[in-house]
Amino acid sequence: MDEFSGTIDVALSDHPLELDTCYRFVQHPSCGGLCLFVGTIRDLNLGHTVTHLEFDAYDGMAIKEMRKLALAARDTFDLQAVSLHHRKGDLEIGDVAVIIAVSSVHRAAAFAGCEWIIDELKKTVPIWKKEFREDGSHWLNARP
Amino acid sequence: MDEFSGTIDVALSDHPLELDTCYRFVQHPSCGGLCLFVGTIRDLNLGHTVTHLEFDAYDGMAIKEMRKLALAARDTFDLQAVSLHHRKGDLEIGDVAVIIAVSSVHRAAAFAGCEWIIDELKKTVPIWKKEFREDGSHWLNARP
Amino acid sequence: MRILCFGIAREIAGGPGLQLDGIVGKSVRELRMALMREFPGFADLTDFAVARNEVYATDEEIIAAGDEVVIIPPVSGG
Amino acid sequence: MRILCFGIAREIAGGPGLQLDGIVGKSVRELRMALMREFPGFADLTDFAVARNEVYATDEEIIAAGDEVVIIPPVSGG
Repeated sequence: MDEFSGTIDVALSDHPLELDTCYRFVQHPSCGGLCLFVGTIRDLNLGHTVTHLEFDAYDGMAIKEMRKLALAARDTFDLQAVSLHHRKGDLEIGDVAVIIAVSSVHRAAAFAGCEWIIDELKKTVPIWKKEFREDGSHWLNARP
Repeated sequence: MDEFSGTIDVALSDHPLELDTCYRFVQHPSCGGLCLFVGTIRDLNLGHTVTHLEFDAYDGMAIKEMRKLALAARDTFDLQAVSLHHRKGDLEIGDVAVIIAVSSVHRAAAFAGCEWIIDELKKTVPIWKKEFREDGSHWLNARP
Repeated sequence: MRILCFGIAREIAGGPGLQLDGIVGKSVRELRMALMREFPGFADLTDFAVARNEVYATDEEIIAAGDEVVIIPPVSGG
Repeated sequence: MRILCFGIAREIAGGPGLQLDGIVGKSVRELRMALMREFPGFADLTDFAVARNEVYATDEEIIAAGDEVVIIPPVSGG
């Protein structure tokens, strides 16, 4: 990963994610704008009370797809650095599922790049959420 | 400030700003998306090497304008909470000038609201930066 | 050939993988058809993709012996 | 009347405030004109606003005795 050194940081973890870790990675003296996104587990989804979630991940491919996204965002939006950490395993309400941090010389690119990463991640990265409600459980997005 | 309690947090400080303070303020079990922006002092501006900056603020009005922005963003973008902290005094390269954190049920509103706040802040909040370069100093935006 | 399953695919397969024979040398499209025939639950999904060696496979690609083939139901990370 | 100055306005005024008499009862527009006459440096700015009691003032507002009047040069926070 030498070619990414210092500019791309991707992780898939079964431990709690830390905002400061992602924040510190993207800091750079040439950058005036840092944008961070934190995706957390909500207590309600489509009107149903959620009790907890289970994240399943195809680890090797998920890491590869996350790295592709980070690199594409870096190059498309001219970002200085991208940190992308995703959680797996069992998560409770309020737990952090994903953190994205990006830095850029100018702020508009930071916002655009950060939002692009989370939008694409939800389409392409092989990670699956099983939502547990009081009345049962189901894999999200799986059925029409 | 009872009417803002728990949803709006505005500060103007001559001490270093802390990302975690803003992050913790906006966390809420109903929110799936948190967007944070961190504005830092860059080492280069328009091609010139910057050594440090001095921030002057009209404290009372700056706080009022920041609160107006936070409330307008909360109501316009349907945000759950907004934390907006701005620095004043002398800042070095890499120091944090501003932190904005917002939370929302859905992520698109979080990104849009956070970016709107920083864009508006730069137009309306009475805070002024004096930039020190190797060859002199000047107040930003002041002259045509 | 052993095919790995994640998410709802595990429930359809009844475990972390399934056995599907006679697909080496066949296209990914043929694999998908065979899967839906042998495990009708896959036809009830919104959609599903196939990964070959940790990369999304196009329908035209040919399955080779030794490939790591994985069923990718609609993802829902983030 | 004492008018407060911030940022580059301090340098034009030569201090944190300036004295401008005869403006109570006048409009903010008249105040701005008087300022540029007495302190020509203000005419060299990109623009400047006036705040009355910590709120941006429109050109039509009338300055009252006891108002906190402040010159707001182009802001550059963030």
